Amino acid sequence: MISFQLTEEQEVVREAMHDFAEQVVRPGARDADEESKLSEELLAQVHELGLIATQLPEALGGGGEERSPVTLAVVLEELAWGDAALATAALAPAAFAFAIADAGSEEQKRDLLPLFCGESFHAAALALVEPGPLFDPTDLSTRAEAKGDTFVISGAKSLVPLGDRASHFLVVAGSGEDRNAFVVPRDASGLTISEPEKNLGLKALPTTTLKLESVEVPAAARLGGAGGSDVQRLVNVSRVALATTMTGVSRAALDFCVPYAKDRRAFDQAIAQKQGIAFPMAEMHIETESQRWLAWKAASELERGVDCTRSAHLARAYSAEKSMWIADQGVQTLGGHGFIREHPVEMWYRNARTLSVLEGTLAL
Amino acid sequence: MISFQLTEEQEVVREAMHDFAEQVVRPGARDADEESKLSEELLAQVHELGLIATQLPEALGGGGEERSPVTLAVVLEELAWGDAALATAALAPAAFAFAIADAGSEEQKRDLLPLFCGESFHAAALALVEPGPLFDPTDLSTRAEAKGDTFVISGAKSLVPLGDRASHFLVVAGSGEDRNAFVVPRDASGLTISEPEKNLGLKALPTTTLKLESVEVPAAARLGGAGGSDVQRLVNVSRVALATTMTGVSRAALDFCVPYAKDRRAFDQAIAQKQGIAFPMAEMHIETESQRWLAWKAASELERGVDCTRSAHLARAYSAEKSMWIADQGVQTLGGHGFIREHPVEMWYRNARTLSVLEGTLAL
Amino acid sequence: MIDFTLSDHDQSILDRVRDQALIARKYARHYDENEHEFPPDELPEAKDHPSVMKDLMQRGEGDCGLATLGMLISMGETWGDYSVRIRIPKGAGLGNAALSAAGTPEQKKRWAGLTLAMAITEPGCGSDPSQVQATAVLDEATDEWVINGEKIFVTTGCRAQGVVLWATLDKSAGRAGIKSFVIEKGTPGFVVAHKEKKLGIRSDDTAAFVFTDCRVPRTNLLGGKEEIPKAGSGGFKGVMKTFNLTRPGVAAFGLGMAEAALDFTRGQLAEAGVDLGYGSGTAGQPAVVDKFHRLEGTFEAARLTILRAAWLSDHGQPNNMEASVCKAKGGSAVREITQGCIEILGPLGISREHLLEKWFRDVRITDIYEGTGEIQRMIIARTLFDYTRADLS
Amino acid sequence: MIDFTLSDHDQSILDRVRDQALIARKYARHYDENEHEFPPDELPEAKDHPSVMKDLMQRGEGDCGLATLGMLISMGETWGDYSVRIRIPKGAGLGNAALSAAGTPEQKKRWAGLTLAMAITEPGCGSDPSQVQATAVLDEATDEWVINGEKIFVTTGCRAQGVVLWATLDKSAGRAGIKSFVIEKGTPGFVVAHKEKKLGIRSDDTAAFVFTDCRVPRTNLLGGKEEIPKAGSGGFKGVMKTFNLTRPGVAAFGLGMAEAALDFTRGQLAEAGVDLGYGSGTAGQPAVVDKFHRLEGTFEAARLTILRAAWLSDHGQPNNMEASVCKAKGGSAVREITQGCIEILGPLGISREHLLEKWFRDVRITDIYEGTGEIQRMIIARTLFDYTRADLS
Repeated sequence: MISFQLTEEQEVVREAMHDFAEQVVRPGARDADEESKLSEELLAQVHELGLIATQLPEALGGGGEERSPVTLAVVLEELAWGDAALATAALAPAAFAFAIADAGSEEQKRDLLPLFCGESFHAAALALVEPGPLFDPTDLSTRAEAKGDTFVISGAKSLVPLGDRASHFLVVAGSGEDRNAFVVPRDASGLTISEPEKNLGLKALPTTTLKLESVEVPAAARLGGAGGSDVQRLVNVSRVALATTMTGVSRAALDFCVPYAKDRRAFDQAIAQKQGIAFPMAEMHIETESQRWLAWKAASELERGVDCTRSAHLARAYSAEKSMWIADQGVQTLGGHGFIREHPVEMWYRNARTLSVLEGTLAL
Repeated sequence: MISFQLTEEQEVVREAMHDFAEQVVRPGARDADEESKLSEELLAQVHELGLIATQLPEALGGGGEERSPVTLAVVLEELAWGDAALATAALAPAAFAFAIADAGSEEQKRDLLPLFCGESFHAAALALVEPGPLFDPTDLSTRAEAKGDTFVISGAKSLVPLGDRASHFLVVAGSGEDRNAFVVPRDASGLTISEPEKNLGLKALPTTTLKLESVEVPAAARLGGAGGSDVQRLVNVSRVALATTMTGVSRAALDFCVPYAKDRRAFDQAIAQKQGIAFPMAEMHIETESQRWLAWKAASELERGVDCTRSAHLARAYSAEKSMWIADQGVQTLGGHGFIREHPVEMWYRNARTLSVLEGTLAL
Repeated sequence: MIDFTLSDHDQSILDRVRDQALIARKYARHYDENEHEFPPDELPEAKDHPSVMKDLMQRGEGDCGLATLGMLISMGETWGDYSVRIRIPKGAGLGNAALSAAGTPEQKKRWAGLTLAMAITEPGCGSDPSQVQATAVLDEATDEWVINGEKIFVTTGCRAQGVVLWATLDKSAGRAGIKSFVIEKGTPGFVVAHKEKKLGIRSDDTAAFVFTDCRVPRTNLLGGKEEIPKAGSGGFKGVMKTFNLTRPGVAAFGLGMAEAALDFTRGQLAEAGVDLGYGSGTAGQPAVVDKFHRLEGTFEAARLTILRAAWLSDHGQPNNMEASVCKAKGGSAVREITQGCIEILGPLGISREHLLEKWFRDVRITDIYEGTGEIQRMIIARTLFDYTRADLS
Repeated sequence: MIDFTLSDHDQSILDRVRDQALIARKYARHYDENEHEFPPDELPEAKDHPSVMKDLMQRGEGDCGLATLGMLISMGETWGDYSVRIRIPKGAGLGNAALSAAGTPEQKKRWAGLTLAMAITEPGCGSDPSQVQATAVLDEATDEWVINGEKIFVTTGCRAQGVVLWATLDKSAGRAGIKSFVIEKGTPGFVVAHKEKKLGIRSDDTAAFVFTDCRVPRTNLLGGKEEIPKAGSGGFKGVMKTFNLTRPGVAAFGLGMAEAALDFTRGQLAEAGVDLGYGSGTAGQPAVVDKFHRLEGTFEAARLTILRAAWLSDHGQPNNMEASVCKAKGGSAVREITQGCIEILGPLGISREHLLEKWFRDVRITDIYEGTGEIQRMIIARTLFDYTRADLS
């Protein structure tokens, strides 16, 4: 049955997360961006919400709740509404943890999942994106060769979130059907981790480049074991998460512009009374809604456990285009004030363009 | 020196052509479209302007004027402003005649060019486009195999203008560097010409499909002789001509909408006074101008005889996108009246989309 | 719970709608090229395909609400053709929606079964219904309304047995003075002028009406309320309310055709050996695939905004803004999609041997009727800013 | 004759501008990341690169007009960096344009050689200069103007030696009451408040000014005309006229950076082995190539509208509409181009190891200052419809 009805629990979560985003997350966003520094304190506060831990098995210290991608989509939109940089930092480990929880071996679960159920925030990340143009997640230049009962991985990864602190990376290698993900510990020999990359936006999110020179891992390090890894699922999950994150950015821009446009006067009227401003803002609303429904549809397919490769791609690509447009329009609505850093809109303009080139950073 | 100054002669021609377009061409456009029938009378009147003949060698009955692509671009924009269907029909033979004049053998010139210098309009056409999606003029499925001192051509062509009456076709075959154009007479054995195709727009322009089954032509039929044909030039010339044709369509839509928007009232104002209408119309003007300058730049490169592959492609692609948008916006400006055939805007909407998929039909 | 799946029951209904739509599609070109003809009330094949009406009314546990399913059915029907139906449903005119929304119980009974068109637009006023010039004057002597005026773009105007007409009791009262009247065909002074010649939806019946001293019983005023509410007291809103289901509806009409265009294009690309792999993302793709994916995203987005608006009404929640959102989104989506599919297919796309060029023409009405895209954006913006008509127009 | 070629003389000037721009580019990142610093008036390398000024003034047979060449030079300079110059030209402030356009001969002589900024925008008024709140009151006793008010977004405000300021003699007179005044730095009551923190063009000097009972000689009123023309008699137009060369100019600034973005992207695609063949058309291309071609088309179009506007002024023809056309087109083109290049290059595009992300930030001002895109479209529409400000605003 077609239904846009969030469960009561989801409504409660949404409201709580919005208050948190408004009162805790948003106020810290500008400083974190200016200093290109993640607020450890805010990160800790998000960690206390238990967004990841509650979804992990009770036996391993988690909350044992059944994971709901839709609920996490709702959460992520609100967090990103507050600050997309903190939201991506906070959920980046989920791409690692949830992958292990879903497809890891008993041993991997036992060794790795408890890390995310502790008192403090624990960093690990999926390493998918590669440097250089024309990135295609179905055709990676990073290669993994079977050698005896090990795999030898060589290649380079970039935009790896929390690379400055992650204890483990889930490194994706290979091409087409022969793609696999491997658990690579930070101290693996042959793995070099760069200084944090300097990016256009999401400046508070530390990302790094990984160089893998014949990094040798045991066969057991492969996600999915002998059966091999369902890499496309990792890509899909991240795309849905990114789509909902960008939805949050779009909504932030719209929500900020509405009162501004009503307040700001030109030619003896509020600029909101000019069709030249009002119509584009109507469009901003239309597309923010559209982004959300596409993301929810993909999330609900994930929840049902059906293949959502198509929905996930369409949702991410759509959000990438529309968030960029909406943030751009937000800057235009503020005019000169949109260009100065007293207002958050210019930051969202940078964040929107940055989010739109990310892949494989998040999960839900 | 960068100059947007038309020569005095060009200014005169432009004015004359505009009057002709307004008083002769435009009035006949709607009926021709409704009946899907070219007005032979109008075609004859355009022929009397000698747009093609005057540019052909005096010795062969032509006017012997030095051909100016820029002048012809100016002419074509005005004709297309009047009716793009008649404009393309009238100039289609130029794609054949000018190609012969530029690259034909003495024999070809002697035999073929006089045809276009007679009392009455003479039809011949370039046959480039092929049926099916993903058409790429640099990689044609039509093939020409050398066989003794002949070439054997096999393949299919579509959207061949004036195919219902053309005495000769300049058939393009091959791929990449190995592309050639061949003069194929209408009665060549193995050549079947379809009934006129039924198209979305330019309905008055008769186009046909050609089927070539092992059509044998003498080696001398190849344009450029032993050296081979400069096919890309034929493509470029046509792209510039199409760009300027589409510019004419854009301008027609804008010129029609301006008085309409000032006249039409809603909510106690002329709709032209609404930013929601006025700003898109400003955009229509901006893009019509842009289309023209891109077309002129490419035309001036043709005139200087330098390679204009890039400029020609950019101009055509740009015009294809913007003419579609402008005609669409024209329909929107008229609202319900834009959807009914009492007004020409819906016809321009169809013509714009049709022109944008054409290649290799015109020349200047 | 968020859910975008369909129950087997609903799916089977939509499958049958598609089957019937495919039959209607066989006649689509004929009626496009023979504009003067009307498709028959029933196609020959109709008898083998019982109407889905009955099953529609059976709403079980996991089934969609009627409004939501209705949108999917509309999409399924126009996916075959906009105006050729395997059978013309009785009483499915836009005027019937107005009747059921604003009519008194007696009126609903009285005109039940009649197909009623809706006549709002006039030669001089398109998007601004408050400009309605048609007048209705009460003749106390005979207890009759005397109607004078002209209406254009009346959908199903030729074949409807009656019409719901907007006329003003008092021009000086502006919107507040506008009332709806039901007028049956055959009433003296009610002339159906002509069928409009259009860019698309040519077999669709779009008429122009002329009313000259046309007299109808006093009881034909829809809803029966004769007094003119003070301006701005929402009297006009009362009239406007009838739009809330029709805006998503016409968006659905357009989107059904856009879906047909996408399906046709997908098939052609497959034949040409183009792989639509969604895993790769955008950077690695051929231009036509990237373009096609964007069109698909636009389609899905527009479809979901329609379902959203319908779902709200199924749950008795106000959907005025959402109705405008899906109408505006649908209106631009169908243009982008059909234009884009032709761009992808090129020569094939403009050939009248195929239906793509027809869908390109047919969908163009979507952003125009039932309130242009500009009007919808105005409504959306007013809601965003909490503005009145006076603040933004 | 239509011509888009350059004489060897002009080409050699532009080549030298590019050489100097490449040097400036080496410092671009530093001054982007050290916002508080100002680039020096002369970079160390300057001495090896004589200014092109002298050659600029030699205009021969086949050479471009000065305005046209000026646009190409501006593009060439910002192609290196928006605000880092190998040397800061004297007297090249926006205010200098106003002075030369509206100043009396005496005034031109008096302030020759000074770099004058232009102060129009105020905290409360952006696009609507007629809202100017800054006041100028004549003190008959001392024959001085007393200026009070606040100005923001003053380009070159910190380093300029003076400013051309818009202030009103009589708010009730609306636009007609607005006059331009020249105020030199150091005049008591003239305070440079702070350098704004911006998204882009960070090393650019954008200041806020505060004027408190700031007194200047009566002769500092630009043009010298003290009387207030009747409203609508074009007194304001007089002020506005100074925009006609600056609008194409700022469009050119933006486009120079957009060209840098395209050149960088082209290089990266070439390295990745992507063929940009223009012969194929669109259908056969990879998505990134098709996308890149579209961006190139947008760039060429915007560039030509700028040259068109400048060429008209070189020939003494009115270019008010064309100035707005190229400003509007440039403002949207640079956004589309820089956003698109990042989309094409992905991770590379957002890295601060390269300048693409900086160009994406720097160009964003183009559609905002010197009249937003909305304002430009208003001007264009008024011209199209032959409307006054009263008809459309």
